[in-house]
Amino acid sequence: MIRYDVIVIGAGPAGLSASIEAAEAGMKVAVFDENTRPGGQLFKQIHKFFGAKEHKAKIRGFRIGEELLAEAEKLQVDVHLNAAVIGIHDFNSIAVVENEQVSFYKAGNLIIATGASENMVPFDGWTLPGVIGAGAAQTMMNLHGVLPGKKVLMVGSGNVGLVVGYQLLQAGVEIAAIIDAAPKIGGYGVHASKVARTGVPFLLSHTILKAEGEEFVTGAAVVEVDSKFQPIKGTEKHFDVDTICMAVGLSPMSQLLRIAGCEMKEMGGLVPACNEYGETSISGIFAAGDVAGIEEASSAMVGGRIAGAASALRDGFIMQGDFEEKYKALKESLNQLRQGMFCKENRGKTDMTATEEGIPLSNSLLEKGYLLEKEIIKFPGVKKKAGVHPIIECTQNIPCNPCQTACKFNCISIGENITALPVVIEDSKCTNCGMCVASCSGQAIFLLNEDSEDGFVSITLPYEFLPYPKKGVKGIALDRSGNRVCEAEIIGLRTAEAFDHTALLTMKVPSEFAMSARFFTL
Amino acid sequence: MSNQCADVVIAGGGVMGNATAYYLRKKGCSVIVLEEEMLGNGGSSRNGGGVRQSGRDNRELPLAIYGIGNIWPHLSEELGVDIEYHQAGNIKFAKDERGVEFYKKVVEQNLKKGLELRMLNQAETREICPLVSDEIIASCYCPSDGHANALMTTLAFYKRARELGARFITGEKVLSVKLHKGRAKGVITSRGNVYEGDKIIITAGYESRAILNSVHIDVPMRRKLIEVIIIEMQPKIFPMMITIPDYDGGGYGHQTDHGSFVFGGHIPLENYLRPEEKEVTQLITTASNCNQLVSYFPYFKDAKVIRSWSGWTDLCQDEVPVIGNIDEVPGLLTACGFTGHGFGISPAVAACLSELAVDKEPSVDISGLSYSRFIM
Amino acid sequence: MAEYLDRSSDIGKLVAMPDDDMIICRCEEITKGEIRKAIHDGMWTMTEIKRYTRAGMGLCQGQTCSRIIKGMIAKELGVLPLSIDDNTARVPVRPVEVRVYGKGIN
Amino acid sequence: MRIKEHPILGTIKKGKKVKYYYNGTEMEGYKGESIAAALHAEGVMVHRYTSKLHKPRGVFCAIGRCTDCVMIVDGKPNIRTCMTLLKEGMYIETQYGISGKEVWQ
Repeated sequence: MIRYDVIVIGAGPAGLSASIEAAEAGMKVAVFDENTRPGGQLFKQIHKFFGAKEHKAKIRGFRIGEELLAEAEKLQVDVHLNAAVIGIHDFNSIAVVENEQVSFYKAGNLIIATGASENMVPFDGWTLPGVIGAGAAQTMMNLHGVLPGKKVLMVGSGNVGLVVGYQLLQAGVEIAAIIDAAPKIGGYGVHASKVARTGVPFLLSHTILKAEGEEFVTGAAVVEVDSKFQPIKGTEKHFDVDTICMAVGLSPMSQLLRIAGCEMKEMGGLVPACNEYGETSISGIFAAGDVAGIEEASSAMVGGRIAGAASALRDGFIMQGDFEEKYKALKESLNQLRQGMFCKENRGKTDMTATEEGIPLSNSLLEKGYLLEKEIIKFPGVKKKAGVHPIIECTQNIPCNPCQTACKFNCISIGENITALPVVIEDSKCTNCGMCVASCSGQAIFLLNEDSEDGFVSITLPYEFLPYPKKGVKGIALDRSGNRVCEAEIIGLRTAEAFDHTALLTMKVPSEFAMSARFFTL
Repeated sequence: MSNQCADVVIAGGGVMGNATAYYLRKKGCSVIVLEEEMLGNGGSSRNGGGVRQSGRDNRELPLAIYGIGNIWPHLSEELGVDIEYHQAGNIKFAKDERGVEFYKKVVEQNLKKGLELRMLNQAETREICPLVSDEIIASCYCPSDGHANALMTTLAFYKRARELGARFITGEKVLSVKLHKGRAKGVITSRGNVYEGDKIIITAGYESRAILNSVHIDVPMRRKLIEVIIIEMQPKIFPMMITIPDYDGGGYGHQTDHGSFVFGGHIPLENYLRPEEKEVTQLITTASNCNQLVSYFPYFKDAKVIRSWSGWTDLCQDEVPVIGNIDEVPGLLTACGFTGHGFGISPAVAACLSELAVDKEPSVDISGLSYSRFIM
Repeated sequence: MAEYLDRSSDIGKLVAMPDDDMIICRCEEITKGEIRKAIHDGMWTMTEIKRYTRAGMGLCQGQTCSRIIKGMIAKELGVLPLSIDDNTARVPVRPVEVRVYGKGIN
Repeated sequence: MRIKEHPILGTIKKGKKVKYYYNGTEMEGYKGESIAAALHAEGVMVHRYTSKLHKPRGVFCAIGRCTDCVMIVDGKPNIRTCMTLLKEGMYIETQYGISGKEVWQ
C-alpha cells in the first residue's frame, strides 16, 4: 500500500491550503478529489472575495483556486482527480475509486476537507426536473457555461442565494424573485443590494408552496407565512418560471469522518469534535473547512493551513516553536474573519439594531434588499463633497477592507478592525481612478460628481453584465430597488486589468437623482 | 431509581426478544423488553435473511422445520407488516468434486430427518438459476427453504408486540440478573434501574454472556465479524437464496423484493481482528465480497455496490445455540449463541421461549440445545 | 449507549395531514405519510425508520432526506432534532461497480 | 442554452466537439463536460422516470450526491450523469425505473 505523510481528502479551499502547508513543511502529500477539476466550490465562485489581503480579498474565487492549485503543484503535491474516496478504515487507510479500480492508500495524517452539501426542504413538486440546488445552478453556468434555465425563482436569501442569484443575472438568466421564509435577508446586505438594484424583488416571510408542471417545472406558487412560519391564506402568488433554485443552507459532508469513527457533535449538521488545530477525536485525523463547520471559503483556507501545520508538527516535520508562531498568525487571521454582525455568535440573532459604530441598521435593506436614501446619508462612507468623490454604501459590519488599500490617495479609511465601516475622509482628494469601485467585493462603492454640468451629475457604478452599454447610449437609471427613476446617458465606460472584469460605467443623470440613481438599463 | 415489574422481563430487543414479547403478549403475559441501543441493532438486522432448514445441525433442524411449516407462511398477515417471506428455495453451489461430495453428505443427513433436498447437475442448476457461472458443476437444492427481510421481521415483531401492549425501553443496558431466594427475579441496568419479573429471558446476542456471568452462568461463545454488501436494484433475477460453501470462501445472498441484492461473504482475517475492534467494515472485505460474488455470478460485474455493513455473529462452541431454561437458576431463560444462523429459526425459538416462560411444554423439542450440555 | 426512550410513551394519535403524500426520500419514493406512520408504529430512531420504510436506503443512501427525516421524528416526538442520532454512515460513500471494487485486491 | 460570452469568464473554454446519442438521436456536445451539462444545453430536462410512481426526474444537486440525474449510459443503468464526462459516441438513454425501455415490472 502506498503511504503518504499526509492524505488530504477534498481539493477545495481547505484541502488545497492544507496540502500546501504540509508540503511546505517537507511532507509527502496527496490530495484526492472526486471531481474532474480541483478547487472545490472555488471554481464556481466567480465573485470577488471579502476579507483582507491575506485572505485573498477582492480576488475572484476561481482565481484563488488557480493560485492554490499552482502552488500545490509547485510543491509536488500529488493531486488525484476523478478519485472518490469511498471509505476510511483502520489505521488511516483509505479506499479510493480511481481509473476504474479501487485502490488503497495509507497516511500518517488524514486531513478531511470534504466540504458541505446543500440542504433541501421538501415541498409539493420538489422532485420535478427544474427544481435544482443553487450549487447545481453554479455548476451548470460557471463550470460548463450552460444556462440552468431562462427564468428562475430563488428560494433562500442567505449569501448562497444572493451570490448565485447575481451570477444567474450575469449569465443572462431572469430572476422572478428571491424568497425566504425568514422575515429578514440572511446574507450580506451588499450582496442583496447588487441584486435588488437590477430590479429583482425580495419576498421575505414567503415560502414555496408548489412547483408546477407535469414533466418539468413550468411555474411556482409561493405564499406568505406568519411569524410561526404558517402559510397565510389568500396570499398565494404565482410565478412563471422554468427553474426553482434552492439555497436553504449547507450541511457538512461528514460521512467519511463518521465512518472513520470520529466523535461527532451536532452543529447545524454533524461536525467532528475537534481541538483548536482541527484534530478530531482520532489522533492523526484532522478536519478542515466546511466539513468542520460551515463558514466562508476564506476561513476554510486558514483552517486548512492550521490542520496542515498541525499534521507537520505531529510527525516531526516542523518544530514546536515554529508551529506556535505559525499558528498564532493563522489564528489571528481566522479571528479577523470571524468578526462582525454575520459571525457565528451573531448568526440567527434578530435583535441587532445598530452597527458597531452605533448607526441604526437599515430595515429596508434587511427586508427588501435595498437601502433607503434617508438611511444611507447617516453612514460614514457617504459624505457630500466637491468634485468627484466615492459614495460607499457599506452599512453592515462585515470582515472586509480592500477599499482602504485600493485608494492610493487616502480617501477611504477602515482602520485596524476590518469589520469597521469604511469612512470617506473629508479633506482628501479623489482622483476618479475608480480603484475603490472595482475593488469593492460588495459592489457598494459609487463615484459621484455633483459639479459636472448644470443640472446634471455623473455617477460611476460597478457593472458586471454583458453587453456593456456604449458611450453616448441613452437608457434608464434605476434606483436601489430597481425602479426606474429617470433617463440616463452613458458618458464613460472604463475597463482595466486592475479592475478584474468589473467595468466602471459612468452615467449622467439630472442632479436631483444624484443620491437615488444606482443602476443603468437600456 | 425506578422499579418496574412485569410477568416477564426480556433483555435484548432483537428479533428473539421482540418475537418472544409478541408471543407472550398473545398469551396474556405482561412484558418489558430492555434494549441497550435501538431495536434490532445486533445480529437480527445484520444477517443474510435466510430462512433455511438445509444443512442445519440435527439439534436445531426441528426448529427450522417447525417455523417454515407453521409460522413463516402467515407471519406477514399476522403481524400486519410485509416481512417479504418467500419460500423460494436455497441452492448451494459446488465448483468441484470436493463440493459435490460435501453436499451429497448433507443431502443424505437431512433426508434422514425428512427434509426434501436433492442434488442438481450443472444443467439442472442452470435451469433454475440461469445466471450462475459456468464453473459451477452441481448444486444442492432445497425447495422448501427461503428468505425474508430480516430488518422488517425484527421491527414487525416489535411493532405488533408494542401494539399489543408490550413495553419496550431502549437505552437500557442490562448489566446483571437479580436474584431473589435463589430464583431469577429481575435485571439491573447500567442506569441503576431494576426491572422485576417472574421470568427473566436473556436474548442479548453476544452480550448475553456477560449478563449471564452475573449469576455464574457462562455460555462458551466468541464474536466474529461478518460483512455484507448491497447491490443496487436489479430486475427480477432469481428468487432463491444462494449459498457458497465455506471451503471456497463462503457466501450467501438473495434478491430482496425491492430488487437490491444482498450478499455476504468471509475473509480469513475476520478470525484475527483485534479484540478492541469495533463493528466496522474492514479495508479489504468489500472488495473480497465483490470478487466472490462475481466468481459465482459474473452477471453482477457492472452492478454497483451502494452500501456495506458489518455485524457480529456470536459463535457458540459447538455451533448451535443455547435455548431454554437454565436449570441452575430457576426463572432464568436464554436464547443466544446462534452462530450466524439464528434469524431463520427466530419465530420458532421465540414461540418455544414463550411457552417455557409460562411453564408449558415447548412445541419443538429443544432439549438438545439446553445450556446443560456444557456441564460435564 | 442510546438515550433512554420508553417506547410506550404517548405521542398522540396519527392524524392525517394534507401533505402526507409528499415525497421525502427521493430515491425510494417514500412519502411523509409513510414516515409519520412508521413513527407512530414505534420507529423512533433514524435507523428504525430507514429499515422499516426504506427511506434513506436507496441509491444516494439518504444524503438528501436524512436531515428532513430527523426533523420529522423530532416534531412527532416533541423533542429537539439534536437529540436524534444519525444513521450509521456506510462504505462506500459513492456507488461503486462490483468489478471496480473487486480490483482493489487482485 | 449555452452562454456565449460571460462578463467574468469571457468565452467559456470548451473541449473539442463530440457526437453522442440521446435516445437514438445524434447530438453534439463538448469533451470534458458532464453528460448532464451537455443534455441541459440541448434542453433535455427529464433524465429518468422513477420505479415506483413513474415520475420524471432530472438534475438536482449536480455534484454527484443525490443520484437523481442517473440515466442509462452505454447500456448501464444508474449512471450519475452529473459526474460522468461526455465521450465521443456515448449512447445515453432515458431510464425507466432501472430499464432503458418503458416497461414496468
